[in-house]
Amino acid sequence: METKGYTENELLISVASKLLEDNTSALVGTGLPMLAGMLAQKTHAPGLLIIFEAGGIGAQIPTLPISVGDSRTFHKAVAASSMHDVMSFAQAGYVDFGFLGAAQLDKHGNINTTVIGDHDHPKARLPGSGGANDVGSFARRTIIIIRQDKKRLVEKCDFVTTPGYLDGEGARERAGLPKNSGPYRVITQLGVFDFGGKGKTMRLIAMHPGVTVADVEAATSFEIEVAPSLETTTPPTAREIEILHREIDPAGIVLKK
Amino acid sequence: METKGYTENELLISVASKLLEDNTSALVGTGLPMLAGMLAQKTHAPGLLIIFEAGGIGAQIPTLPISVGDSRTFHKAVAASSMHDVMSFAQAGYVDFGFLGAAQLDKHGNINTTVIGDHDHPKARLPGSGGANDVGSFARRTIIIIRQDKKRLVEKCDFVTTPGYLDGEGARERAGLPKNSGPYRVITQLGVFDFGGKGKTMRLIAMHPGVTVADVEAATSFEIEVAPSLETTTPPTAREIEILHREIDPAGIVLKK
Amino acid sequence: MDILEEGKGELLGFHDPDEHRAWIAANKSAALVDKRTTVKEAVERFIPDGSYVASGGFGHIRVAMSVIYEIIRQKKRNLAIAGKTAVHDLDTLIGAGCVSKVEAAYSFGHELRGLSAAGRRAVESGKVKVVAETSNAGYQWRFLAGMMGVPFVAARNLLGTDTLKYSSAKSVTDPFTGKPVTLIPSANPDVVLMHVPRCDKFGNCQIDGILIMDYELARSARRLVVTTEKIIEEAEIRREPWRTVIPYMYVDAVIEVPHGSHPCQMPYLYFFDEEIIGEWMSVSKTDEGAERFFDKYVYGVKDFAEYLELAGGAKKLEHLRRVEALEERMRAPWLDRKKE
Amino acid sequence: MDILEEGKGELLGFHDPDEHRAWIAANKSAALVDKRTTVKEAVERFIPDGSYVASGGFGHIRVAMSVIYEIIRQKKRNLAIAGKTAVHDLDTLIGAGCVSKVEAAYSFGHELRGLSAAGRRAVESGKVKVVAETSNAGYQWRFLAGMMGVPFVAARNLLGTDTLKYSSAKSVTDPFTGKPVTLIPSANPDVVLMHVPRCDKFGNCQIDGILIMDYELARSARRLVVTTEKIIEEAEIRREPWRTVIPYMYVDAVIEVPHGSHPCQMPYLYFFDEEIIGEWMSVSKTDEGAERFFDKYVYGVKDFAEYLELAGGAKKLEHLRRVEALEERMRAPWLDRKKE
Repeated sequence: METKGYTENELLISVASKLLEDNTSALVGTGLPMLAGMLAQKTHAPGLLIIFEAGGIGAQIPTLPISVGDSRTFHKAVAASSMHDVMSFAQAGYVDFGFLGAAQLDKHGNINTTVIGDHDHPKARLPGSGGANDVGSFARRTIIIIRQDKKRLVEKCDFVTTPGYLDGEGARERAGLPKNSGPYRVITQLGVFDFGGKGKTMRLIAMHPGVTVADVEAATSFEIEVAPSLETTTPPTAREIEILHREIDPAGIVLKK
Repeated sequence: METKGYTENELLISVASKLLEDNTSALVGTGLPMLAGMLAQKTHAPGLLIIFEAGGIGAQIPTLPISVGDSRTFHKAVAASSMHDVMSFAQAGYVDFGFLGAAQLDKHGNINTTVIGDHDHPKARLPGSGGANDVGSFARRTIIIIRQDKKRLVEKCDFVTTPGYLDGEGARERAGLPKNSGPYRVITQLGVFDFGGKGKTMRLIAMHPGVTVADVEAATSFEIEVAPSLETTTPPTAREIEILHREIDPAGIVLKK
Repeated sequence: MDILEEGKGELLGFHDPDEHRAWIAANKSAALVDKRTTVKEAVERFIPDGSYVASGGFGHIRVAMSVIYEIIRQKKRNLAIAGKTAVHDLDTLIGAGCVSKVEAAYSFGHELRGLSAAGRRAVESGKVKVVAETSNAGYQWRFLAGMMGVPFVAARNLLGTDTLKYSSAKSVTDPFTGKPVTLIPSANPDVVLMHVPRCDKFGNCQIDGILIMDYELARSARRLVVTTEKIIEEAEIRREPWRTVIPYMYVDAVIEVPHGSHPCQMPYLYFFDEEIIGEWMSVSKTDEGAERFFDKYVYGVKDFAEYLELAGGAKKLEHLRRVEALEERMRAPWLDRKKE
Repeated sequence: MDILEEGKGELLGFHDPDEHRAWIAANKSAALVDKRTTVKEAVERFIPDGSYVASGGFGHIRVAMSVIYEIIRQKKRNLAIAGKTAVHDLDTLIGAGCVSKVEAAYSFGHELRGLSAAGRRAVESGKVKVVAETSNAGYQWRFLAGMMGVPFVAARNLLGTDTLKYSSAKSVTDPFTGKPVTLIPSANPDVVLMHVPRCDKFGNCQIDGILIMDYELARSARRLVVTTEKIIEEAEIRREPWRTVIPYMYVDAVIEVPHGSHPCQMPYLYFFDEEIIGEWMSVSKTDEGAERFFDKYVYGVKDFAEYLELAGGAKKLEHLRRVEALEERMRAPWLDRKKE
């Protein structure tokens, strides 16, 4: 993708950052979400409040943190508090945006980061929920970033670590999860999806430049709905790429591959 | 009582202080309990940890506090924390001694500090539980200090604000209150009671100098059991009285009547 | 998990967590904006008649008295007050006729100083209803649940007593141990009032000394009005972010009010003004006396600064500073009377 | 309040609150005594085989690594570990064969750096069992309930997922709203290990920066072993008592271990030693490699100071101080590899 003047990571970060609205709050992890949040702050959303689950609230992040609890996450913060505080803040409804990654993702936005294969006799053990189940349960709008292929976008997750829309319309509420929460967008290297598909399923709403619907279908295990007016995402600008490399991640912690 | 060389308050404080063991913790309110705790620290129990419900832990109290949250309650403390912290500490079983006052007290040690008469149409409204219900529920051993007469030591409280042994043996546990908690002693101007009476009722175990069993009976609305070996309390020593007036309450906030 | 007992107290300030989340989404913002205003405007804007109000601090300690007096001045009515060791705040609000309901943990008393004449008279005459009883920990944990956005917190107090019967709590069989346990319902007060030693213009607050319930209470509030001894620079907040007890996102109004807790105590800054507290306790024994107190100290002055002048001005404030710093002995009418 | 779902995870560290109270009464004391000891003694005394152990801090931040290495040195076995964003601690303990059970919130990963070879190998081969799943907030609130001495805390996470099915939580119908709610059971770990920037000899601890779960975790512990960068005077603690995050009553052992979190980060003091972390991640791809790591850094040295020498000594420590202070750029093998 280098020939396009931007890398896949730069594209994902740029597209994700544009979803973040000014003067809202975002509970982010390190990695791509962190860069998306920082990029949003430095472009269209200077009033974005970035929060970390371990207690950092509103830091002036000097250099990209490599952990969610790293001292960079509360550098000159408005508050260095605790997980109890931040998770309560989220549960009580103060968090606008959450970010999630996934090893497997199903059409309802349910996520697996726990185990591939059987739980008690796993083919591959993954780290588990971490804060993902909490973010996916509490945040008003969750953005999922995943590199999509047929093994990742699956009909059924081996293990549902984090709730998406469970088995469809109304299922979150029936399960007792907070109202007005749940997956908002999925961003992959191919395009952007919302959950406007039938019964709260993933629906392709935008594709990155040069991608076709057939590309998306070939990288998805389930049938995918396509929005009537399919948009093309705006690629990262030279200015965004400069900000990312000069100001946000000069060491290349995430940007280098 | 001045002729005896000590006042009633000095007697109550001295007797209460002797119940407090060294290297234990006591959750105290202001007033007599505070003086008892401070006197214990300055005599036989230098290692007594005094805790206040509003968050003061292990203060070096410079002068008698007039409120449970007064800055004197956390002056040079080991921690200035919160009610959530202190009440959790107590609920989890870390508090050895609690102190309670009462407007009415029944034979099982149940306490009323809420209302005289009917709750919704009270003859006299009192402050309510405050931390009393919590102390009476959580502390391992609760010491009740009350000026006894027939209107105060009653067959049945108009309102049970704070649990004693409820209706008797095993009732606290049946109600779900923590095991190994509950009233330990009652100290009045006449004597000292434990709860060794039948079915966890008050039993006279000691009388102050010059008091008779008839005096006690005349000041109690219920039938009172008397321990086989009835002791006489040791009156406050001149040294104790000096400490109280010189070091603990020189302004006479509590000691003056 | 059978319900064993249900308190018949009114569920003051309880909101289904989903309803509370919707309210938060519609009314609170993460924007870092200047929230400075006046006490007058804050009371007009955030405290309509009938609000369920909770005061920070404890007893006579760290209370936003300038806001309390302004509520009286604006003749707010039918307030429901969290009687969470509410003392001078509650008593004066009741004395001024602002209150119709109280949930009582500790109310109607002034600790060692004696009982509240105004508060007791209002309850005994039926003018003010105690709609629920609880304990101090009970209230603390109502706000913990409110902060957490959950309907209840489990606890082992209240059990077996009339306090439970008249509370808004329930007891159930705990499915883990099979034993009874209390479920204390959450509270999200309509308005919380706090006085802090310092904060920035956005509302990031530091507090010295014990927090009492204020950590959880601030976070459980729908509207949070903060008065402060001093507004400090944002940079000072960011230099020691672990000192921020209340971050700005919870705060709706910031007002600099020096000595704003008077006649209550501000730890490390000034002691109780026992003379004013004593005056109130004495005159409030009758409705007429209470009215005279308000005529003098509230209606008769244009703002809190003028009130402080009446209360003794700079000389009095210096005395209170010195008492707090253990440099002078306190003066108290109730203590003088003991001498006689 | 019907039970809707019961997780089948093992209830690690759960104690009936009455049983926990009895344990506290028999084993903890309010006495203000000198608790200084050595890491060796603390591990011998407080961490028997089979203990349920939780580490303070988070990921590679503020971890009592000197205690972790000593557990390995003493060849403790069959530990159950709270996988509460447990990273280098858990991974080395598993690699050394000390662990048989994990309750996983975040485990088997090193955040941005990659997955844990040793941890995953042990779980995939069945040598270590993941006996329960939860989330970070789930673990946080297990300790909140443990601190409070109640059997559970209500929450709105886990619902609807396999995480709940494999957790030790239950879901029930909330009697206040009629909606499903999760009950997260309390945890009182047998031993909690923490590294703090400073404390006094009694165990009164201050922490700079975020607390993560440590406020609640320390209070939920049965035994609490604290290592500290520096032991300070009691008077310093008492001068700012609101800075005491953990008061001494919870603490069982105090050991001064400068750089005691290495190779993990200590906020404001030193950065991650990515070279050592990278070395571990690389060699731990085989059991033999892991063994060589322990031969070199644990069995081969007599104490933590000697380990620090091996890791680069004063020069390395100065580098880590400067990186933390933003005066130098970090060195990381995993970052170098990216360049290639």
